[in-house]
Amino acid sequence: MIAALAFYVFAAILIASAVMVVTSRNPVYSVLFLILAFFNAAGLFLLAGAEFLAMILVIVYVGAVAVLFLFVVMMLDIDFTQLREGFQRYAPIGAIIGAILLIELLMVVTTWRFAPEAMTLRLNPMPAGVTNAEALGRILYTDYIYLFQACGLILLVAMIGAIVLTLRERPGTRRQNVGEQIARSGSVALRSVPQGAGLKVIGIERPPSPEEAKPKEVEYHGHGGHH
Amino acid sequence: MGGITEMAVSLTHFLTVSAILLVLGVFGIFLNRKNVIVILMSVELILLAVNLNLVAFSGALGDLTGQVFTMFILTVAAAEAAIGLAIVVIYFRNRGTIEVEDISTLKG
Amino acid sequence: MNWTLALPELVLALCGLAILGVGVVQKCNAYYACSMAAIGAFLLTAVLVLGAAEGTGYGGLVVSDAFSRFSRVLILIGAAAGVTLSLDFNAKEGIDRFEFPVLLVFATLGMLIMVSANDLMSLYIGLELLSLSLYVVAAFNRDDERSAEAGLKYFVLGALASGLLLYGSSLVYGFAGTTNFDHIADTLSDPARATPGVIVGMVFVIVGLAFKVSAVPFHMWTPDVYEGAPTPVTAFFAAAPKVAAIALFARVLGGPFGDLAGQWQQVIVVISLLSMVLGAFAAIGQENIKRLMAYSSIGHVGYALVGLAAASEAGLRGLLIYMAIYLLMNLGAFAVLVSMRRQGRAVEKVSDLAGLAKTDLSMAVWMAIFMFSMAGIPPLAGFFGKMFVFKAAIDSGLWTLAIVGVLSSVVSAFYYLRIVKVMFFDESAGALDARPASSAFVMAASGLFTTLFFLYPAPLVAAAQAAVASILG
Amino acid sequence: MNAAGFPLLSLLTFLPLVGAAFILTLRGEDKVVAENARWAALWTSLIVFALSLILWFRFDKADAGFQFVERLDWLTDFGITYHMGVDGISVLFILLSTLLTPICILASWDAIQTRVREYMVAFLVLETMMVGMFCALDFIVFYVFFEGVLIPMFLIIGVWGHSRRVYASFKFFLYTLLGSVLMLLAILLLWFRAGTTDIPMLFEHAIPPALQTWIFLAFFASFAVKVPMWPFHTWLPDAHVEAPTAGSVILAGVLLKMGAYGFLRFSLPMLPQASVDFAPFIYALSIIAIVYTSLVALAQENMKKLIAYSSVAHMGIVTLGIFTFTVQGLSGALFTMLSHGLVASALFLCVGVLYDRVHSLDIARYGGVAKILPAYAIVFMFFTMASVALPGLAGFPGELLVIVAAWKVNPWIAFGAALGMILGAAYMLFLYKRVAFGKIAKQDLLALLDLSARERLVFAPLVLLTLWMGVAPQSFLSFFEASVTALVVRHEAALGAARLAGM
Amino acid sequence: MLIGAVFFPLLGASIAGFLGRWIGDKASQMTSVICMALAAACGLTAFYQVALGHAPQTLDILTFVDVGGFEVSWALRYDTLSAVMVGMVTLISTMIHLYSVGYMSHDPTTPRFFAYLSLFTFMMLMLVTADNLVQLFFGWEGVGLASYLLIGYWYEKESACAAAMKAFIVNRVGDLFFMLGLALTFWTFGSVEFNTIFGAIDQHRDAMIGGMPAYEVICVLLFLGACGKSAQLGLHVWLPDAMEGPTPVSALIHAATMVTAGVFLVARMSPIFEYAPTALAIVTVVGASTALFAATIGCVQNDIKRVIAYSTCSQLGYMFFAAGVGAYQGAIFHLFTHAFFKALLFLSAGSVIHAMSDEQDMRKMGGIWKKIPITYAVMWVGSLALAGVPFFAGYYSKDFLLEAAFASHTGVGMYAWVCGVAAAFLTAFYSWRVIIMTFHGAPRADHHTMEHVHESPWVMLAPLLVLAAGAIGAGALFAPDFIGHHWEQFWNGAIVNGPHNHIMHDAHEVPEWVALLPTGVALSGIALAYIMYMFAPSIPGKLAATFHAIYLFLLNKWYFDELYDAIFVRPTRALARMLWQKVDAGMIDGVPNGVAALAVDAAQGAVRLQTGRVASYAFVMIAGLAVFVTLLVFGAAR
Repeated sequence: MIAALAFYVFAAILIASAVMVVTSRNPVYSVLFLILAFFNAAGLFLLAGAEFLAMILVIVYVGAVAVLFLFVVMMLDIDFTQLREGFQRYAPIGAIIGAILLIELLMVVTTWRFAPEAMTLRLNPMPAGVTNAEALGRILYTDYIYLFQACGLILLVAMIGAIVLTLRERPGTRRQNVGEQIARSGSVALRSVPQGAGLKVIGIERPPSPEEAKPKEVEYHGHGGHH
Repeated sequence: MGGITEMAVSLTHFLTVSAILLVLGVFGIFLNRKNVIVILMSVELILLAVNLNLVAFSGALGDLTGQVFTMFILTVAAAEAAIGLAIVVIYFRNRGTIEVEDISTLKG
Repeated sequence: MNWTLALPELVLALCGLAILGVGVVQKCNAYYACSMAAIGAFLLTAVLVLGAAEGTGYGGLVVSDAFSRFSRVLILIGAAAGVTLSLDFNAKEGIDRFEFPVLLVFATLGMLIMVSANDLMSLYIGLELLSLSLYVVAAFNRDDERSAEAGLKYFVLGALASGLLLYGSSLVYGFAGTTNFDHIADTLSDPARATPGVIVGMVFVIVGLAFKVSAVPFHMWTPDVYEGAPTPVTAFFAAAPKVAAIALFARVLGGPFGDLAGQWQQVIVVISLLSMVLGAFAAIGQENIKRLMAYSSIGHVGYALVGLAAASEAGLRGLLIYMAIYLLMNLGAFAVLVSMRRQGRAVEKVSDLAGLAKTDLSMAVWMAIFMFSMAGIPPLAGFFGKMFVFKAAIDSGLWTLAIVGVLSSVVSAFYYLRIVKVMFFDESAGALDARPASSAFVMAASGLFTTLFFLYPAPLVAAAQAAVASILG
Repeated sequence: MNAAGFPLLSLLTFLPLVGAAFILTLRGEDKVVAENARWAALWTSLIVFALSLILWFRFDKADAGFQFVERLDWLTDFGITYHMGVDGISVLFILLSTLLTPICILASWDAIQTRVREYMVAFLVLETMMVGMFCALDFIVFYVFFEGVLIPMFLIIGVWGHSRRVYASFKFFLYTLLGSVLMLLAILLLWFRAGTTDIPMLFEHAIPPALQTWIFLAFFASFAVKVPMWPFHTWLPDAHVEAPTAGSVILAGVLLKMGAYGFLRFSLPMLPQASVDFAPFIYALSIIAIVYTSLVALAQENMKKLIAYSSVAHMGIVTLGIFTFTVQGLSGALFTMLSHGLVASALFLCVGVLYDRVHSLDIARYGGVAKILPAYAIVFMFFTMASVALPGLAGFPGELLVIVAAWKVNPWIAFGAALGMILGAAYMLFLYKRVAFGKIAKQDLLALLDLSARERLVFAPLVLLTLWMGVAPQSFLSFFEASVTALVVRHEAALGAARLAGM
Repeated sequence: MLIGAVFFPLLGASIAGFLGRWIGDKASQMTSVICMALAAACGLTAFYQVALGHAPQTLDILTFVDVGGFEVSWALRYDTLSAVMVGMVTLISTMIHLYSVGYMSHDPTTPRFFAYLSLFTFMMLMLVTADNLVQLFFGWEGVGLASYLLIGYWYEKESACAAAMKAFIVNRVGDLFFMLGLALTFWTFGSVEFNTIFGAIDQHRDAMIGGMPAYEVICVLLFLGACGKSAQLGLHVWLPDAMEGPTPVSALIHAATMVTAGVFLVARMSPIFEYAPTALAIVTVVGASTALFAATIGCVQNDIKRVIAYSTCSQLGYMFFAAGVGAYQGAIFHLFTHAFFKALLFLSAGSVIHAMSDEQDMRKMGGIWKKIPITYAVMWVGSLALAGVPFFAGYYSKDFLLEAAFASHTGVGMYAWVCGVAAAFLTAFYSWRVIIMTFHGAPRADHHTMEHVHESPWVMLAPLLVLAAGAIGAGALFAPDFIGHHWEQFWNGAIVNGPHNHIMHDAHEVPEWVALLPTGVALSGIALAYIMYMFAPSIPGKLAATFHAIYLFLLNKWYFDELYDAIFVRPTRALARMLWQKVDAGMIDGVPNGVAALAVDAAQGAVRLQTGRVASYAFVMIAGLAVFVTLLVFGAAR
């Protein structure tokens, strides 16, 4: 009973905040409502018995994705007062189509039936007496290692993509160049000089002439369109 | 249905919520005239609907596959969000706007 | 667990990582080297694919069979050609960054995973690996407004489409209790048991895949993205991913949903009809040749789907043959597009080709061959593709499709002819710059294939036949 | 292997491609390349012609079946083989194609000065397609050649044509493509039903009458456009007017025959019932074609357009003859196809002679040409007369046979066909009068030169053949006889069988 | 020899035509004349051997067509009928060739002329020696071609070209029916070879076509063909215009030979005609009407050649009605004599024209008989023969025709007889009108022309004299053979009279007055001409003024040209233009052009959805999804 009550609460808030995500004028509000929606969805996950996922949802989504959204919204310096109000011209017909879709989906889901063999065909029946996290962990790194690795590649691609698209090197940006540091020659090394000896003793130390060692271009190829 | 794990709340409820979320997400994509980031958030809502579905089924079937699937989806969704936002950023750099109506120079 | 079943994918992934590593540590511009390495990786993978064992592995996630072999080889050829075409173009446009080949390698890896998927999850992961890479490369020319817009549109719609695909997958999972294709097929072996739920799920999956193959009405992104993305990216889009998506389409509908043919056939017939008709008409008024090719590719997908709609062995065979031919001639056509450059600037208007026959005859001849082939004029290869799919449609009694198909192919001949006309009949609009060797190579290779295919079509047909037998058998 | 001892038909078909490939390898200064391309093309086509003469001598006229047969694996698993062969119906058209190609190349010797290399390649490719089409004994192979013609022809009209060439070439291409794709569907259906596309095997395959109707209509769509029959003829005048002279020659000489050949080769033997059912319809269209286009020709002000319309009228005679289902009618139709191939080609060459000198196709631009170009006037008169089917020249025997056969069907149809005799005389003589007779009104015409040696060389074979065909048509008709008789017998047998089945 | 008669002219034509430019004018003239003379020698020998020696034979040369029972050969058939024609044609043609050497001496392209002339002769010979209908048709069309070329010989003259075209096209109208007749003959008899046809006459007598007896239809169709070639009423319009050609051409083609081909055809097909009574009646009526009709026009024409042309037309009418009543032999006999005197008349007219510096209008002649006495004399001879004055050639033949018509005792026969007698009167009248207007009275030409009037050279006069001899003697000489007591031996079955046909006998049994009447009317015609033109030259003018309408009607040739122009030529041209510009360019071409325009519109419509807005793209996708879901959910609910 309590579970049912909790379900209705979570579900109601989830849907309400989803509506707000879509309709809020200010994108910052949208993001915040999205976060609220995630929290409630995590609640629903819990009710469905997926504790680990509920946790992940909060950590990954609220902690990372939503914050990323917020970050971008803030960064993009949008003039919120200029944002257009309302919906597309074809909103009424769009709404009708959406409504039809919803009704059909509801017809489908409310008369849900599993295939007779569904139980026998389950790939990974929930093992008894094991926590959700452990159960997931057991199969994720074994049965699903292939896809798990592929997911890693997806994240890699996302990383490459994000970098390749957004990273810009402006002239004057200083960054550490490990290779150059390691490959430095003795001429630029620190050495201890007698105290108080002054220029008279060691003379003016100059960097090696360009012929000997051209200072490396700091530019990182490809990332540095100077536009 | 015999053999299906009993849940506190019936499967149908979950599925209904998920369907509503899906349609809301869809509305968010094609009805709003505001900025693109809202569209990205609508996509997140759709994925959330999917996850909810999978988790609900997983619970009802007593099968972990749905949850594993959900995990992958969560991962991918995060990656997708990152790339989406990156594209939005470069678009904004180029055009100085991310209003939905303005993203229409390519047409015809 | 027979991990060698995924050997080509593993090797390609490792190659991708290696190239990435090399690119990162390399001081000077590693673009060229990485690209060549990527091509090498593709070819190596292709060899491995040809020698790959058959069977199902990784707990049923992956299947290696004649079908996946056929598709994977095509994909790898397309990908290799795509990278080849980008060599010169990217350098001249200033987007010659080593991430480009790396992303294409990962995209290709995604495709390989996709077409050898035997599980909704592998399907999804492969698809996303492909999609995410493609989102990025579409926007790769990040300082170009159009490229950015293309990326953004592709991303938004692509995300929506994969959302729908996932929703469908979740419903299917919910119905069958499994995501494995073979098991799904078992549960659906009696179509009468299919509940509305699983059918709706299937429709959602179809929609998600139809988006990837850009079939009407899920094609809307195609013209804009083709036009906005850098030309080699467009070439890549039009080649390998299209083949992969179509192959996946065939695998999903022919495999797990094979017994629901009566249901999905209706959908495929409709989208195939719409695609053929729209592809034929919408391209007529186009001035931008990339946009024109986008509509043309929509039309071609329509023809290919005729084979799918036939829902028969002959149909799937026709589909595979069609896609193989489409891939090769399309690469050739894009090789021409990539080479369109006047005084150092890339040009992409149809009128920029004017008088090409006077200034660069062989390019004009190749292009004309591709255009005639796409129009389906024998003895060029394109005709045989059409012949096989229409044959399948007729075998299945799909007269509407066949008649609309041939009529729309006549309409589409109009704009293909227009390109030939511009090149051969019109006065020169000034010479284009010399062709880079890379595109000349792709042009000649696919031109020769297109022209000479009719001499010995049997191997391709036999391979397609074997591939089809493996998913239907 | 066959009567020639070597794959003659394949050689005939693909040898021009070898020549084309050779021409493509020519490099050097434009002028030199052009000259070499001309000679290479001429020699290639002459060698092909010489080879094709083997057919004339070694063809067994008494054998109604296919001869010089070649068969190679192609898509054998799917019922398609590379199957070539000729029978009495097709053999002379191969000769016609191989004869007209060198003539066309000669006729374009000076007229084509731009992109000579490409032009010659296009012509040689065209020759391959034409010869291959007449040799093909597999429906798909046939279709490949049948459609393949479009590509070189499109380029010939479009690149080397006159002012409205774009419109004309597009119209030509799309019109004929539209018809052909429908035929393709019918071919695929036959393939599906019979499991093969081998033509001799398809002859044996009985098709239910209801289906015959649809297949016939699909074939009709293709062949009627190609023939062209009224009212699908309007692409032809445009294509002719805009094409360069040699293009018109090939178009009139060979390409128009492809449609009629299709009717003969496919519609009649494969669809006997539908052919009979549709015969009245074909008669009507043929008669309309004869009378209507003759009338339209009468009103023309452009020489090529006039001759183009006359071609439509002549092809009306051909279709009429084919659908009489009599030996006379079929032979007459075949003979008319051959003679029209020569005569119409020659007439276009005649027009080309004037065009090369004055660069106008306007009839009103000329007048009194006979005074300045006497030799030309004789040749022109000769072919004018051949075109109006004067007995003793090539046009007559075919027309006679068709009218005789048509009478058997219905005297009024014969009357309609014969009306073409009057109208044909009217428009051709009217043309001749306006061009060659009268006073020389335009002073610049006075400077024209009479036929050059090359032009005489072009006309000579045509004149001789036209006379030969007119005086001794039996030497050509004898080629048809066995095949045509077999065709008619088989047609009647099929009808009889269908009638029995109906009872 | 039999071959030579036919092919020597072809040789001459080829040499003159193709080599004329190399060997020169003189040589080509000589060659063709010599070839013609050789042909004449052969021809006359053939006539002697075949006709007089009763030795018919057939020479097969080459198979022309042999398709499914339709067998035709090139063959030379020499029976009496052919031999008569061959002899006559070669002889007259030779004369005319010879005459032309003089007449055309000032022409710059004589080789061409001689080539045409010889070609014509060859074609005519092919026609008369044909062994089957197809070969006959070959000659039939061939003479048409040659006629076309010769009428249009002076192609720079607009009127000559028009006349040539008119001749060809009107002839083609006849040929159309010939062709159809040929087709029906084949389907009736299974052959177009004369021997086969004639041998099978009895077997197919009951054959019907379209509810009509096949023989009747065949005969009517062939007769319609003959009408075209022989310028019978309705299809005569080309003949007067054909006078645009050089005069020797008129003499050869439009008087002596080609125009008589129709009569020859009827005679040749007599075995069938004999069993087609209705067709014969039609032949009679048309022939008789033409005879009278053309004679009426001949009375008022002013162009000397046109008068003779109408006279030809009229005489052809005589021949046809004779054939129509069954007296084919008489028709051929008149054809034979007519050839001599009509060629003579034309050539004399040519001589006059030559003398008058190419003037053809009789109103501008007169008073020259003393200057060109020989021409004057032969003109008299020709006219006397034409008028049927006793003992001249025409007397025998024409009298016989009228007697035969009278003797047939049928309605149409009597009609023919009445028309024939009336026409005989008019013939005599206009013949002397010509003589008087041309040679007598005060000179009406200008001074300059009159000074140049001179007798023609010997090369022109010699043929005149030969023909004059024929015009005088041919009748008396051959009448016994052709129509007299020996006719059956002479014709030797070349012309068939049915068992019911006794006309050849009956014609000799007519009352005395019938036999004398033609001579009477001829003499009164001559007398009237003398009265009106010699003694009271004011009468014609007054008559013309009084009966102005009739005069104009006759002068304008019964308005046939105008009528045809109004019902055939103009509507055809208007229709042609309409079909081209409205139907072809408008409607038929409108379809593809319209489809193309529609396609372009559709193209614009198709990209309208492509607004560039992401949201609308998504909307389309979702709409599509909704449609498919609906489709399948309700589809699955089935």
